[in-house]
Amino acid sequence: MKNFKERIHMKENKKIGGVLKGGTSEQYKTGNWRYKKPVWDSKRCVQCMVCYVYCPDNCILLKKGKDGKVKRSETDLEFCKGCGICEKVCPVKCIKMEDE
Amino acid sequence: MKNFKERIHMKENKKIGGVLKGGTSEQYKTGNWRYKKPVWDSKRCVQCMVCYVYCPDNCILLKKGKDGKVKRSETDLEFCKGCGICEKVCPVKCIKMEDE
Amino acid sequence: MELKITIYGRGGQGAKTCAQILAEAGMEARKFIQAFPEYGPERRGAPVKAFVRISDKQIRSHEPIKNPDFVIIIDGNLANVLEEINLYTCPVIINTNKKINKLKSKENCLIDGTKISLEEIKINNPNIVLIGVLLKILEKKKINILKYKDVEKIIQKIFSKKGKEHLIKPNINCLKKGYEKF
Amino acid sequence: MELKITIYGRGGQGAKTCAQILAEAGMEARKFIQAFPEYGPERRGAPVKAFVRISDKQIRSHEPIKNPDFVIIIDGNLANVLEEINLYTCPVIINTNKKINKLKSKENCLIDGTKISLEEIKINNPNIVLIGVLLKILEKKKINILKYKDVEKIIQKIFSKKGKEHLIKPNINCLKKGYEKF
Amino acid sequence: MNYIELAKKIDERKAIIPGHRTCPGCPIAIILRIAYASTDKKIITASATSCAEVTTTIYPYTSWNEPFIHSVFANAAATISGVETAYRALKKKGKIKEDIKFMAFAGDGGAFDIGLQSLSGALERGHDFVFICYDNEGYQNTGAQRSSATPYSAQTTTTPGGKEEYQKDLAKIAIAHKIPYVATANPGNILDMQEKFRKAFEKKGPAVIIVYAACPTNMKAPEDLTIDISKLATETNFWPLYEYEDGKYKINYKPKNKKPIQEFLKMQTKFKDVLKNKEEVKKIQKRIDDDFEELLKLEKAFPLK
Amino acid sequence: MNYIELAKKIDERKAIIPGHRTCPGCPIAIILRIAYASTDKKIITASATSCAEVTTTIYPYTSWNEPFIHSVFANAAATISGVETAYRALKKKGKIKEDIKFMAFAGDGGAFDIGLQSLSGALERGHDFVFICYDNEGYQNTGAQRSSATPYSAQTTTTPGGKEEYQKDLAKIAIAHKIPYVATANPGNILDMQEKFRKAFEKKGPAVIIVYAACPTNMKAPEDLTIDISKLATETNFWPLYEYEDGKYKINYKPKNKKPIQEFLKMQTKFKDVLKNKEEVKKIQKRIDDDFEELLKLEKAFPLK
Amino acid sequence: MKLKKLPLSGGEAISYALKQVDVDVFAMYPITPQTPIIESYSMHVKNKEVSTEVILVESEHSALSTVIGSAASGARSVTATASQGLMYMYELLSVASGFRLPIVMPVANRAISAPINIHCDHSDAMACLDQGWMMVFCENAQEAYEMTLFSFRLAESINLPIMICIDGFYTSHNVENLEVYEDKIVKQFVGEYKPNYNLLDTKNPVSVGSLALPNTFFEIKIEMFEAFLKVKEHFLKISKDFKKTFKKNIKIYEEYFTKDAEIIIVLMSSTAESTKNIIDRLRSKGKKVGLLRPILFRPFIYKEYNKSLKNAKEIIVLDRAEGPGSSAPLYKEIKLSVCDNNKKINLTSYVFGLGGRDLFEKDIEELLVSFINKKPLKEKYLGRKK
Amino acid sequence: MKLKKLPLSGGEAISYALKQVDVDVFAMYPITPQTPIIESYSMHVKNKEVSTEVILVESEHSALSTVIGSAASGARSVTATASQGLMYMYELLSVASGFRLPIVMPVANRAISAPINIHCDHSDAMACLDQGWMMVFCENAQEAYEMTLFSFRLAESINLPIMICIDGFYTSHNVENLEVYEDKIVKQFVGEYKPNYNLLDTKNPVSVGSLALPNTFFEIKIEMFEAFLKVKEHFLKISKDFKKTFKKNIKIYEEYFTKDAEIIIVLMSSTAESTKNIIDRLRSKGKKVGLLRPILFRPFIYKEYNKSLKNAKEIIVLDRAEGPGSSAPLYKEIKLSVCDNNKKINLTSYVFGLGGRDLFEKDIEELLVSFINKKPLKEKYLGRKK
Ligand SMILES: Cc1ncc(C[n+]2csc(CCOP(=O)(O)OP(=O)(O)O)c2C)c(N)n1
Ligand SMILES: Cc1ncc(C[n+]2csc(CCOP(=O)(O)OP(=O)(O)O)c2C)c(N)n1
Ligand code: SF4
Ligand code: SF4
Ligand code: SF4
Ligand code: SF4
Ligand code: SF4
Ligand code: SF4
Ligand SMILES: [Mg+2]
Ligand SMILES: [Mg+2]
Repeated sequence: MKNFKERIHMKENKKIGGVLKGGTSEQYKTGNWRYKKPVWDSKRCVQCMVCYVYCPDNCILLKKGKDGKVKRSETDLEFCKGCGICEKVCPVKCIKMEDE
Repeated sequence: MKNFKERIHMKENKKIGGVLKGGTSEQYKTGNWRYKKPVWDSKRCVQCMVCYVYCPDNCILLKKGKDGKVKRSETDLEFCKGCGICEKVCPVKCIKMEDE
Repeated sequence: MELKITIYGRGGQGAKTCAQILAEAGMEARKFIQAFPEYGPERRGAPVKAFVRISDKQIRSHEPIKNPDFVIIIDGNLANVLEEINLYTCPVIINTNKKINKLKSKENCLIDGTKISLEEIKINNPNIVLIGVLLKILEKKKINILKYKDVEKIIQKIFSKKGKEHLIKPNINCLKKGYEKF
Repeated sequence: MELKITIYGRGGQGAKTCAQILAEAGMEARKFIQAFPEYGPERRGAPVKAFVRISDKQIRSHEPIKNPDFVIIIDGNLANVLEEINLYTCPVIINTNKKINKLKSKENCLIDGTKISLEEIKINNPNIVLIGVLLKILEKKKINILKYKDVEKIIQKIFSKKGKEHLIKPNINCLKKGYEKF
Repeated sequence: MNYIELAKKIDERKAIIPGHRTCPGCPIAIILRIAYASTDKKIITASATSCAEVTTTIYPYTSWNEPFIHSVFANAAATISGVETAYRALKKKGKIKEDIKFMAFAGDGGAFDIGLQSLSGALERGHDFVFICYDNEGYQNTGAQRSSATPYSAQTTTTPGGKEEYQKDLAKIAIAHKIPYVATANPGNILDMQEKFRKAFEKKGPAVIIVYAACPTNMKAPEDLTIDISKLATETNFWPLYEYEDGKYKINYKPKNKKPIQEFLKMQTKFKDVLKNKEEVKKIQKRIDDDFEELLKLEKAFPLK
Repeated sequence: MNYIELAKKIDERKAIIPGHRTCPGCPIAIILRIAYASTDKKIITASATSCAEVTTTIYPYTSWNEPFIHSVFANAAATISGVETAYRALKKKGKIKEDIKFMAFAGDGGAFDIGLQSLSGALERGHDFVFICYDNEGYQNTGAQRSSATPYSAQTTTTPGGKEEYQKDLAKIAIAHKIPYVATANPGNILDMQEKFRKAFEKKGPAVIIVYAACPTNMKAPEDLTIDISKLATETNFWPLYEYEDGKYKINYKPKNKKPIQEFLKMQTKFKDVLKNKEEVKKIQKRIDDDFEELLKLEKAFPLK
Repeated sequence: MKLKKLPLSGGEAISYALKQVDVDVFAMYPITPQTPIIESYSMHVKNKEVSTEVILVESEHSALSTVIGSAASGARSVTATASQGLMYMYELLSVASGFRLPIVMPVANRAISAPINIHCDHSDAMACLDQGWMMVFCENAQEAYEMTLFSFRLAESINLPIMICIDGFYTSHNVENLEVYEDKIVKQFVGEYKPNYNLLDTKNPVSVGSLALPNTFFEIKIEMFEAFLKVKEHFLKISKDFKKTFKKNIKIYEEYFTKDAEIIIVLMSSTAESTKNIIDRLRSKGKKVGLLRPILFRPFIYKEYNKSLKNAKEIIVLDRAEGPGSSAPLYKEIKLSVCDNNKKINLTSYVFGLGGRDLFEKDIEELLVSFINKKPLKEKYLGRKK
Repeated sequence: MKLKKLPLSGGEAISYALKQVDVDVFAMYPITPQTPIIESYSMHVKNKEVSTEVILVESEHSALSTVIGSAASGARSVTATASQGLMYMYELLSVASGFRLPIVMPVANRAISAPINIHCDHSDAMACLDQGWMMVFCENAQEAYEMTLFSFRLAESINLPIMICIDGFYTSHNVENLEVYEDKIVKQFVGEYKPNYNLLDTKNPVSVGSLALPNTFFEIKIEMFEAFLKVKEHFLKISKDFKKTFKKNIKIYEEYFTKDAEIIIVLMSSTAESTKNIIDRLRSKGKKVGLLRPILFRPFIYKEYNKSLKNAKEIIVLDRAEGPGSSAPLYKEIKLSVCDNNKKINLTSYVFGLGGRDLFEKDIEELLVSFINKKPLKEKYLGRKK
């Protein structure tokens, strides 16, 4: 996610017609909507990526492992709304929702 | 047809909202649209009523015969537009379109 | 000089095309022209009108013609039921093979354009015949705002544009027959 | 006398209902009232606001409240991110079990309404607890524009109307616990 | 019902009177009279803007001898929804005793295109009405422009080079709404058509009937051929007759000697260009055959006994 | 494609970025990301007014990282028609080289109801685009009112007594348009859904996909159950997964142990009243079984191999 | 007469009035901020407090279409909308008035797209000024409630449809303590609907919605235009009746300290109510300021406005809508009202609050004070951010 | 520059101009009397005279919707309509202007329902005055042709959509001898369309049509409103360029013997052209009468009108539309133009020709003469039958 954010050059929005430059909403953080946060047990994680695919807020961060393979890494708590879907879909139940 | 026309009492049209009393268009004659007129040979007519059912302008007049049965009678040339459908559909070809 | 023509016909009979031919011929003669139909929700068979103005000066009027210089009636049956027919004192050109009642004008030209067109173009389209008649009357009256040659040219143009070159000759024959009739 | 209350919550937490209860209680006391939410396209979870005015006189103002007499914050996490929180010098009532930064007001009432509501009504709905706190503060300040009895009555009314009589008791317990906490 | 009974019905009812201004040979009034002759109850009709409307209600004359309303182009089904709902409301209040039927009437434009949404909405809500669409294959009232019902390859004033898409299948769309009754009809088979109208008015809930309407003006065909062309439409399977009743299908007519599509196309000036192209004609024939094949399969899978 | 590949695709593309304001647990963004991950071409999207739209483009922020347009509620399909046509026009003129894909995105309201006509028109004209409708069973953006997609008996703010009509079947309506591709999908089966999006974008011409969208806010269900409920929708045959491709049908999933509909209904507060009525529940179960039966017959009659 | 006090929002207040009338047909299509009206009415239906048939249509075009159909069938018919909904049903507006149907349509005013915005301004209603509808703008829930009751009588007596406008959110969602009248007396006041024509009367069939050619169209329209000339008279008559029944005044416009005012501010709806606080405050300081609040906007009763404005020195008109390439609609009407006077009055046009931008009382005060100090604010768009 | 003369109706003239521009996208939906435009353009397409992509939509709502989509994609985009069609697409009008898209839309003015009528009046266009569109009213085919060419430059320079109004039938169907310019020079004059933003530019993705909350909406709208203030300047600049290229003037309004006129008649479109004949006739009799014909109606350039009217004693305003419950739209604008003068000018409002009722030149003469004789006609509705 982080590197992605950097990729976006925040030019001035064109005002005409209220038209926006694409892809800017990461300036609006939704992390504070959360009551509960997902806590990920990286050890038990089997890197199946189900949580990634299902996270509505795209908060499962990926990184390239040493083997060149893409791996699930941290959860982006700047945006995570704490819905708990990742917990439910994880096949090995290595995510737990905990109180903030 | 004729008796029908009498049946309609021509009250004043309500003007409000351009609303019309129903069933008044027989005051507008379309007979003069015609180039050709249908000529009916009553002798050959088998009284099948196909022409009645198909005439777009409802110009085949009916009358009650002595036997109480409804019979095709004259053609209402006040409205007949001379389309020639009756000629085409008559199974015994007893209607002929002729120049006006 | 402004020439005003009213054309009566029925939906589908080509009153509008007739007006257009006259106007275009006027243009050939470098006149100012105007041609417009009077519209209603009328269908094939229902009475319609079209108007033509041909003038030396720019035409600024947009009103329907109330006092035409010529009237053309494409449909004889129609002539008998038109209420305003007996108002016209101008020449009235009518396609008919019957007598017409109520004509007030003294310069009426009755011609069986239907017959001619059936002979020439095989369909009932007497417009060009009637235009022929009009041309003759104009000539007689020494009104040279519309020329025979120009109408011929327009006929040629119109049918070539539609890809119906084979119809040029017969239509020009119609024109001629109308023209020569009076 | 006009009492102005601003309520902060998240979509789905019932800030609007909370405002409505207060307003209705005001009506019981024959006051003039006003209760309105600040709307956006926000969803469950997104920050929302609601306003209440209770007054002896007819309320003609339709603007959002800028200087409330009391602030209620249904969600402690929210309190920590609200920018305007440090502007308020009036009493601020917050449902939380943690510390809250940036509070400027000296009359802050922090209470774990979530816990109480979970105990009493088995769901996380701390609104009534917070109202209880408000009532106590009002009493201490000798503001009798809102009465404990009236709030009780409204709670009764609302839950009967919904056909949820079994929730009346637990909610009144919440109110009481909030009221008795300070 | 036979022709004689039908004639009597029409004559008794006199719902659509002469003096309307459809073109000579126009099938619209024929269709309407049959509709009115298909129930004994009074019918209130809402019409979309169309040839049917503008030719029958020219102020101060109207050809409608039973209650009629026209509001705009897109809303025949919505308008009749309102009328039918008023009826239910006032009946509930005891202000009305009579049993009344409701009909919406629209051309293909007012049904396939701009009126589709209001039709779909009314079907879904389940109002008790019969929607009749007469399909004359284009916007005839405004001068023969393309509609989504215009057949593939037909020339119109907005597709002078021939339409590039196949026509929308409104009957199938109506069927997809799982309403009690849907049928295609053709004045070329007027007794079949009448029977369908009768069924439609009898069903509780919405019914849709799409009627082939050969428009001589659009086809630039002689006015007396309206019915002959209509018959050809069904004889070539261009316009198959079928009904869908409570989830089941029935093809009402399977031509023994199906005629080739050319016979139908060549009657109509709008197909003159495509007729020059043999490949194209084959393609059209194939589509017609495939569509009929599909119908047969549907009938087999969901037979109406 | 498997989850890992899918995750990579999504991550590479980053078409829908965080910071949008859907409710926690909302499936909309999930569906959108999968759609964008289903083609390598850029996608231009036109959206109808809806939850999807108002939560993702709050000035001055937008979550759309590829070209996006929203104009009004009713016109997603018409808007994309215009965009796609501009593309063809400018491509013809050599002003554009790139291959681009086009998508319209609408809720059930913007597809089943107010947007149906523009959808139907675009399908008939045959624009090359994919129309995705996420069906959350009502007008959620305005506070959970009834739409024609709202299931029978569901309580909404305009049908507090429960909806009296069965839901409209948009997939069947789309199929009636004889377009190249129609499918139902469900994020509960995300790989199946992705495959359908892929097919849809590959087809030349219009494709329609109706996606089940469990809206926790509407259901008053816990936010973490979105996917569980979605799965139940298909396990109970409430939301069968099937596709229609060039005239043929395929049911993608036939539950071995079909679950009773109660299991699905009881997860959602909006069904709480109907659940008290056994007869009604039976009726619902029967309708679901009948509908599935119909699908099986269609598959049999028009099998997609 | 017994009064009941209820905590209701403006939307619910209108719904309550409709419930008391027990309208025959109500076509609903949701749009923010009209939803409180239809949602609360749906509860009335569920609770069997009414016998209304509700039609849950698939769009606003159909909402007004169905209601035209039902009104032409002699049923008292209602629909409600806002913003895009009003725009989407636009085609039907002049059909409803052309048919002379007394349809009642509450509108919770909201900005129109683009950009999309769900908050209050008057652009939606102001787009409909010439469509043959009567229009009223209410300042709060109480007035909206009363006006709804009143509107049935007015609409049915003059055979014109009426739009009842309230400010979106500010009024539609604002809960007030509403005084409601007894059901029985309301029913008596409103009376039975006696339609001019009725599709359901199959014995006297009518054709509604004919095609009028150039020879007949004009006169049919003129008949409708001239109905507007009689609205004032009917309004006042029914208002008298209302007063007799409910002891309340229904007004064409409201004057607030205008008599001797040197500076008069003209504005409508909820903002006008807020402004009264400022007028009070400035009056208490001896400033001769006043407020004029138009309520009946169509027809616009120019003469009356001139009467109350002609002695002012400065008139400040606040519009919650703009006329791009022209001027703001209320401003235009006010200017036209006074411009035939011999004495010159200064008029200044301001536009505020588009898309729900709050205009605070202090902003209004500042504006008025700027005129008191003879240094009128230069910025036309009040609340504009630079 | 070579000129060609062609016999074309107003509708065909517009179509001819569009053909010369070779617009990228044309969305068509038929409605009388707009049909000559789309039908003749369809022939241009068939004959491969253009490379335009035509979209034959299923309704006008979709017509304007598709064109908004295509214009936002950087394509020069056109649709044409009239009457009910304009009403049916109404919702999109303020979206097109809100998006600042330079869409060109010819409108063949026609009455609006109910009753339905297919003939000319201006009620359709007059319903759209505040939707953020520029609007021009042309008197004949020639002007419509030139204005169409001109409008692309104007619209694209100011980023606003424009409606080109012609009288239905009177102009749309009236064949005139039209002077057309050479294709090449037209292309040069119109130039390339350089959009502000472009959906098809996938490398710079934009989001068009965002939701603007109360904190941002107002300023976005103001930006659009203020664009209207610059239209005059742009108009005149492009007009100069037009003159240079084509030796023709494109005017904001036309004055015809107004300089010393004591009586000025103000009216628009084809009727204004006819009226010139009457002015000539009366002038030849020494009567000081003049004609003012507004062309650019949105924005309305009040000051200029005041300049040409302020010395008149009587102003007669003829509207082909009415404002029920208010006054006629052109009359309002003219009154607002002159009412700040110190000198009093009498203004009289007449409404004529609704639903295609013919107003003959003799009627106009009679009207003018009634003013010359100081006995102005009392009947407001000219041509009304009693
Ligand atoms: C909103 C709107 N758009 C366009 C029109 C113009 N119009 C009136 S009737 C018609 C064509 C009707 O076509 P269809 O429904 O097929 O009936 P038909 O005339 O062919 O019988 C059109 C385009 C209109 N009245 N309203
Ligand atoms: C013409 C019009 N009518 C009504 C609305 C109000 N409105 C906006 S979104 C919406 C509901 C959308 O429902 P749906 O398409 O199902 O999407 P959802 O919000 O459920 O995701 C409504 C009614 C509108 N914007 N425009
Ligand atoms: S809790 Fe929800 S938002 Fe947070 S990471 Fe898990 S799935 Fe994503
Ligand atoms: S779903 Fe569970 S196992 Fe799979 S990647 Fe996510 S955390 Fe790891
Ligand atoms: S010619 Fe046509 S209109 Fe005349 S009677 Fe025969 S069918 Fe009827
Ligand atoms: S169709 Fe022929 S045989 Fe039959 S009733 Fe008519 S005229 Fe007689
Ligand atoms: S154009 Fe065709 S459908 Fe219309 S009235 Fe004429 S024949 Fe009938
Ligand atoms: S209401 Fe439902 S669909 Fe809308 S954003 Fe919330 S969860 Fe998603
Ligand atoms: Mg048609
Ligand atoms: Mg939805």
